[in-house]
Amino acid sequence: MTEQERSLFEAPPIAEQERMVEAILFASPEPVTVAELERRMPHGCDPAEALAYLRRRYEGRGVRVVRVGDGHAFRTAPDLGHLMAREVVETRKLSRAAIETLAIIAYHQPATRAEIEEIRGVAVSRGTIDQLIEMEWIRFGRRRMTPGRPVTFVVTEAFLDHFGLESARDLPGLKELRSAGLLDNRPLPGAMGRGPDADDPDGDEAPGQTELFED
Amino acid sequence: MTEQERSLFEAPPIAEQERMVEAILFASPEPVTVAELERRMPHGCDPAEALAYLRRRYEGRGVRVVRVGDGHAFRTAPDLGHLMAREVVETRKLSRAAIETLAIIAYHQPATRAEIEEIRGVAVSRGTIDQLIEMEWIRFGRRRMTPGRPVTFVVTEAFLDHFGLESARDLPGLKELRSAGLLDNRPLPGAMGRGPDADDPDGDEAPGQTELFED
Amino acid sequence: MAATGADDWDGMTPERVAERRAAEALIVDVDGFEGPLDLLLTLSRTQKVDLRRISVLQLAEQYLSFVDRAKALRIELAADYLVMAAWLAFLKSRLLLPPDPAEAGPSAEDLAAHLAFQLERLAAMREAAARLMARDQKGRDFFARGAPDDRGVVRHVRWTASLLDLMQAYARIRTKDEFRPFVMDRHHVYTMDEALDRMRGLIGFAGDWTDLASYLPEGWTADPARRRSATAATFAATLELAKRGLVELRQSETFAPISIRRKDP
Repeated sequence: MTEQERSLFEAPPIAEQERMVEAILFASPEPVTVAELERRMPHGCDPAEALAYLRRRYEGRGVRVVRVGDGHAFRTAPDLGHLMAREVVETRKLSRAAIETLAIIAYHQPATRAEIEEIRGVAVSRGTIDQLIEMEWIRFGRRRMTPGRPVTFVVTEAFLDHFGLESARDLPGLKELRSAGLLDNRPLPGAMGRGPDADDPDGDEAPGQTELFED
Repeated sequence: MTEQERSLFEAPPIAEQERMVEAILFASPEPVTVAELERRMPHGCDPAEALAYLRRRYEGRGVRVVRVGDGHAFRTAPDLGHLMAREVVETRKLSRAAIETLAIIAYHQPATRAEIEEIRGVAVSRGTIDQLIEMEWIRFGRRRMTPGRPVTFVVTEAFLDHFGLESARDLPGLKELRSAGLLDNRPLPGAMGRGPDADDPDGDEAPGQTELFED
Repeated sequence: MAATGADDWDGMTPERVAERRAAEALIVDVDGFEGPLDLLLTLSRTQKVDLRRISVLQLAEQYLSFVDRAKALRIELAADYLVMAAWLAFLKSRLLLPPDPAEAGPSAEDLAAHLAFQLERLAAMREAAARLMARDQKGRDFFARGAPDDRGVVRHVRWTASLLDLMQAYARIRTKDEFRPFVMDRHHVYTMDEALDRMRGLIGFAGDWTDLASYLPEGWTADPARRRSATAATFAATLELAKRGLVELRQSETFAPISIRRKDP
């Protein structure tokens, strides 16, 4: 075996092995056993030793290397647990009724309950509105100055944040939805757009190519 | 105020703050902003400074502190990626059109569909934009204040995170492209300009959604 | 295959065969091109010069001969390829002819420079895209924290929805909406029957030529939508009356005001 060949089969320095263990433990969703480390690391490595170095390095730090069953994992230091007490949220999809109600409010705000019902064609349950208000995605707007002075609903900052919008006006119009394939491409009898920009025939993006030929 | 009371209101030493930041960042798979750190840490802490220490401490280690948009996160060192092969989730294959569209949005953002088409010389297919939105790599930006008020697209923080970028300004070769004029929106000579200069950031006045219901 | 010899080539000469094969080789690639600009960019590579100093004239010729060959092979080229060909033919002729001082608009050189710019920009974006994809990527080259840290966590159910959900929901409702029975907005519509009734009452007085517009009912002239509706209905009613031989119509030229008068029996 030549010098060069030997070096190809030589294990990396222990400091490098320590880095490897560090990265693997960090990225792994489960605690990792020494055997598993050995399988993953280059031939000739000594994961148990690297692990010992790593464990010592993290002593007293904000996170530590701990043994969990047969495996090893990073865990935050117990004395800092109070900082981790964050609200972890289990996300579940909103119901169809809630999404539709929300969409109508976003596109037509301020919208009254009667308007929402007119557009959806069914009654809006009280729970749906309550849920959206509780989520802080909608709030009460001004009362409509029509008989009965109904309350209106508008979307909130939190709503815009969640959907990555700067304003509700940035929601794509019907025409854009259609061109993105999100809306069936059927002819509209007496189409009512949702605003002047939605159905403005000039609002259509001229495909780049045709522009070459204008002069 | 007694000695004990005062110490209760004093910020912990910076080394302790560093541990706190370390624990919080370690535990979070998503980037954490300085504002969020400040909310979680005791009154009087200086998370930005603690973060700077932490960042230095991890230089050259198996995991590093990286900046992603407004947030900070631990990420494994890229040179160790090969050890992590097991964790790799097959990312969906992007088409050439999707990759180019993504690059154009990243480098020209905010970019309208028409601009993307002008640069590529072909229409952007329906699914391409959808796919990029679904992957959460692009989102809607402000509408362009030009005729038709087209929607614009910008890249997201998840995009920056995925490609290990601190901000869109760190895109490779951005400066060179800009100084070579290759990011200019140069209209065909003699044609009507549709430049970003027509953009009036504050003239953002609201046609749109609200009007349908007013009478 | 080789044993059957050249006879199988439908009596074509070997030159024709080679020519056709060469052309086909190029055409096979048509599908691979993403539009005319992409094709032009590929053709420009044969010039092996900086895109800024490219010969647009030469490029135009290459493109046109490519399109000609495609046509000779009866390959259907998408319309935008043909539109580009027409534009390049125009540009080529302008580049070859001495400039006409009387002609307004951008010079042929400006147009050529713009095309060169577009190609350079496309090439630059391609390269940028390649550099972007060559970067270390999360989940492939570097990784986020793998294990969720559950300690001290307060679990909450958060209801959520994506932007796509929202847009699709809206699209769904609007689509349904569009298929509701269509109800006319009567408030702003003046019907022909209404117009006929009104005209019948008034026509008796119109012994002389009178502008049709003066027959519009009160309250229907200010609002443009109402005015349009009333004008259309009144005009239709007038035609009906003319058909019945009750009135005569006159218009001095296209778009001039229309006048009517009673037709005496």
